[in-house]
Amino acid sequence: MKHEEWKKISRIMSKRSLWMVHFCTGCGAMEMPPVMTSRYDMERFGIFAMATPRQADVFLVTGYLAVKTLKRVVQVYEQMRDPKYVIGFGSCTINGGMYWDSYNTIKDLSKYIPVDVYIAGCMPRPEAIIDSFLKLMDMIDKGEAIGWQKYRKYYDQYKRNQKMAFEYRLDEVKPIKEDDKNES
Amino acid sequence: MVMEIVDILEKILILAGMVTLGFAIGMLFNGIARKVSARIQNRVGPPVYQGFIDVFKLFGKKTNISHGWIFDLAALFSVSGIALAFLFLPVAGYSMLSTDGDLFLILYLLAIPALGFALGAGASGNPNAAVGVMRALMSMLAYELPLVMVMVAMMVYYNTTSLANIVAAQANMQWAFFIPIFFIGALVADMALQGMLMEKPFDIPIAPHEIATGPMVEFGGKHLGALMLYKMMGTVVETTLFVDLFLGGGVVLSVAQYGWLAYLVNFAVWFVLILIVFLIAVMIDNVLPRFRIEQALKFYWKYDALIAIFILIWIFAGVKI
Amino acid sequence: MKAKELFPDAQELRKGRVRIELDKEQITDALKKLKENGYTHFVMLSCVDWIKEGKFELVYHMWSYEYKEHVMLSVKINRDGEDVVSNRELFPQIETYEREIHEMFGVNFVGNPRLGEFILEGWPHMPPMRKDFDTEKFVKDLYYKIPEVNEE
Amino acid sequence: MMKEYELFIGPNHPGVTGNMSYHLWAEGDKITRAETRVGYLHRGFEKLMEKRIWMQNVPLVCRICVPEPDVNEAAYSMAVEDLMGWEIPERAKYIRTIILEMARLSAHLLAVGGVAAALGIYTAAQWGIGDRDYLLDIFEQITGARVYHIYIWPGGVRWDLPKNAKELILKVLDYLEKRMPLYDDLIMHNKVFLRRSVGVGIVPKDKAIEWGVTGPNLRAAGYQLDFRRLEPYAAYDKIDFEVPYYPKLGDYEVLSDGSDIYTRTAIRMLEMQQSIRIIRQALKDMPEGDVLVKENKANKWFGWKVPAGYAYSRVESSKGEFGYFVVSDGGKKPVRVHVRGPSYTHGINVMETIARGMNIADFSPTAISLDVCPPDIER
Repeated sequence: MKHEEWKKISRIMSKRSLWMVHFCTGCGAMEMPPVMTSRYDMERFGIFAMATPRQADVFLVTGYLAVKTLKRVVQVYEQMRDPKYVIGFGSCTINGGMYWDSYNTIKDLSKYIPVDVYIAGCMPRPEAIIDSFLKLMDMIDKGEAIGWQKYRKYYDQYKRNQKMAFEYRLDEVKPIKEDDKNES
Repeated sequence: MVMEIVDILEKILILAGMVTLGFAIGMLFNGIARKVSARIQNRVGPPVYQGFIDVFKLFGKKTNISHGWIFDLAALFSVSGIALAFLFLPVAGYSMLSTDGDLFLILYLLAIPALGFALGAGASGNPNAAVGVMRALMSMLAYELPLVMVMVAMMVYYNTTSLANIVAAQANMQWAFFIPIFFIGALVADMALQGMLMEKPFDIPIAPHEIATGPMVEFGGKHLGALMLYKMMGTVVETTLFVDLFLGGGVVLSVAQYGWLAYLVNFAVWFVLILIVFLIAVMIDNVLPRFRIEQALKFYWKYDALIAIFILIWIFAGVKI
Repeated sequence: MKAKELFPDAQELRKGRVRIELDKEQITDALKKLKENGYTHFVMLSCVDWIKEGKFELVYHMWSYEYKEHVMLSVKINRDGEDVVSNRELFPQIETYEREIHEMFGVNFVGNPRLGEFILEGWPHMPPMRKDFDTEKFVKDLYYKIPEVNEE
Repeated sequence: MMKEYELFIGPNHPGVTGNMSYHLWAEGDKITRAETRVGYLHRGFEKLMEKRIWMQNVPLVCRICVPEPDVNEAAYSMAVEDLMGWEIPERAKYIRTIILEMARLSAHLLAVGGVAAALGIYTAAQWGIGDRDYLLDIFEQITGARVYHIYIWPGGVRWDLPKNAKELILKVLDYLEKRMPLYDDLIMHNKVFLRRSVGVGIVPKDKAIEWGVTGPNLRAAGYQLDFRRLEPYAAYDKIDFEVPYYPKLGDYEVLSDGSDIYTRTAIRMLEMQQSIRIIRQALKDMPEGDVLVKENKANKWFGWKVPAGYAYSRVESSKGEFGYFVVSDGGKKPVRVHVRGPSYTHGINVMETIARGMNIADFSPTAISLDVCPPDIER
């Protein structure tokens, strides 16, 4: 079989079997039980909540992230095996939402880990969650969900941003590009 | 000389085919179990072929890290061990690698993959996995006692240690299940089967709410795929063992009389029987909580084993009289 | 005995709500006295920052299931690092509230061994619940200035 | 021979409710020490509230307790009304009662299902959450949102109930009443469940009040104490209902000395029946009239000034006492809002103390049966 065809089958399989990390990072976790249970039943699409990050493919970051949680989120994300996908759930992951002036929550998730799909709203309805999963499946099918590759490629930048948030200070704001220029 | 080589090749081909069939049935059973659970829980559930997709996807995942070569080998060890166990079982009256003393051999072969699994989990160094392995070994100790006693009773009754002979003795629908004493024995063994299949109330080793899936905590990607294959094949092997012991291996037609048609019908019956046995386990799984490990030990050794001893005494007495 | 009888200068805010102002030294005795007299449910310990006066007000809330009365014992201390005696032996949950107030306001409770990081982790700045900590400015200076990941 | 090892339950673990973690030290199966780690959900609510006007805080407070947001709105509104000296219209009181009891029902369904799931009956959790969704549908009809309703406001409720609300609610109540026996069969009469829950996770009875245990957990320890009775708010003083407590478990057998997982679950099941009864009565007795005080209607968008003072209001939530301590200096914004969440004591002191000597297998069911909900710990 050709390599390309093989890849295509592999993508079809992985889109039909998205295992999710069972990590309630914020209040969005409240709408996850209805989505997982009888009313909306995510398992129809092969989506299943997994207990540990090693077994999972999708990381649903449910809602706002306190900096203390961000540390765990990054750890969990790094423990997941490639290919892995991130869904940012709710307004809080997009721009801070309700907590735009809170000193302890991050405002834009994509600065710290790559996000494939965002869901808007506070809270997003279960239909929106399922829709986002379908969108993600579509992206996997087309080979567009490449957040995990981005994380490898721009690892220094993500790490720099994470460090700034973890330490609550902007000591080395210099973009990495300029550093390179200075050295050369 | 040529004929011999052809014979061996044919044998290998059949064995490979059987193993593949076993894995396929295991994957199908995984999907069926999830579908049935979903229906009990008022849900639609995944498609029945979900098991295939999951395993395929897991093998397509990249391996970022490893916990050492024991960890890598353990999963392989489990899968090959369980496949070997499957080959030593008579399936629908058709024995592949059966020999005379194979009932004990099968018990050992069933323990080997579990040990491999435990080894891998231990190598991962996660405390949850360590607790899970302890629990897995303890529950193995627990359910094997009543199971072995019932098996010994059967060996004495049928005067053989070979599973193939036990199956043969139950031909013409003279299943052990219909003998009152072994009907009780079947119930005892079914409880042990519940523990072997790691279904509730005996899913203590993987209890997600307590130890986050226990031994499987650090497994992911290809390792988890292999483990899932092991577990799926495990359901087939364990239910087949039960069917062989009590339901005559699903043999309804004699091969000598009907030829290839008998094979076909027997395989169909065997499939239906292991499915029924498995579904009973799944349904019990869905309505019961899990025991604590010492409660499981108590259950197996106090109630299950006591009935098994009663069966043993009955059989020995019957033989003497 | 009701709080009014124990503390004559108690001020009744409305039915079932009594506020008593105390000095720092009296607080342990007052808590003990109330506990012995039926005020068995320790509700919470909160802290109010009165920045204009330069004071922190510690409010010990207690409730009596017997009299259906809620008592607020309030103690004012200086904002600039005045120590308070820990009362964690009286009610175990006071320990947790003291940990929180130590972290959020910077009040030091003498005799509480578990003070330290509780809710925040690695917080290098001024305790955030103080009035002079401007959360909006902090957010604009930190989170909004963290650069986007540059994809090229 | 036994070596002590560390075990982390959470934050990424199926055995915790929400985002919190327990750090356990264990020998074999016995826990020797436990520490609760919180702060993963800290958003600095109390700081944010000081920056917003009184009315703007209503959308914030409901986010403090996610499974049951209405108690926060009610408690905050009551504190503000107390300072303002408002007496809310009679109809609004009844509507609040209905909303609060519906919230209690939905939270209890989640909690009972959660306890069952922690012990392994996932079917119960699936059923419970599925049935809870019908309640959320009614919330959506009344308030426009499934989870965060922002319906109870200082001065009453946001708007009147829709015309068909009564039929809708009664229909769901009938359905739930029909489902209750199924839950009894699946959970409360399940022999294995009894094995796992009777006499497990005991909060010492004599210490319960001193430790600040409230709500169903306190009643399971044998005290008939309920703030709906002790300090009636909304329309609870006009409604006839029972407060189930330990030796009086109604249809359920008394199997233990109380204060264990089984009794707490039984109390929750009984409270659900009472909630259904309360909603029925409130729907029947509800008078016609306004639902919001006039003062609020006049200038709610510009913000009003609240007289200086201290106020503490409390609501009996499904988890225990929810209290709001509000301080005003006469301005447009509060000086301090401090929230007393029931999980603060249940999750930290109580769990840390009773975990000692407990089996690892019983830890997470105990935490879930105490209904520990992290967002109200760290806010």
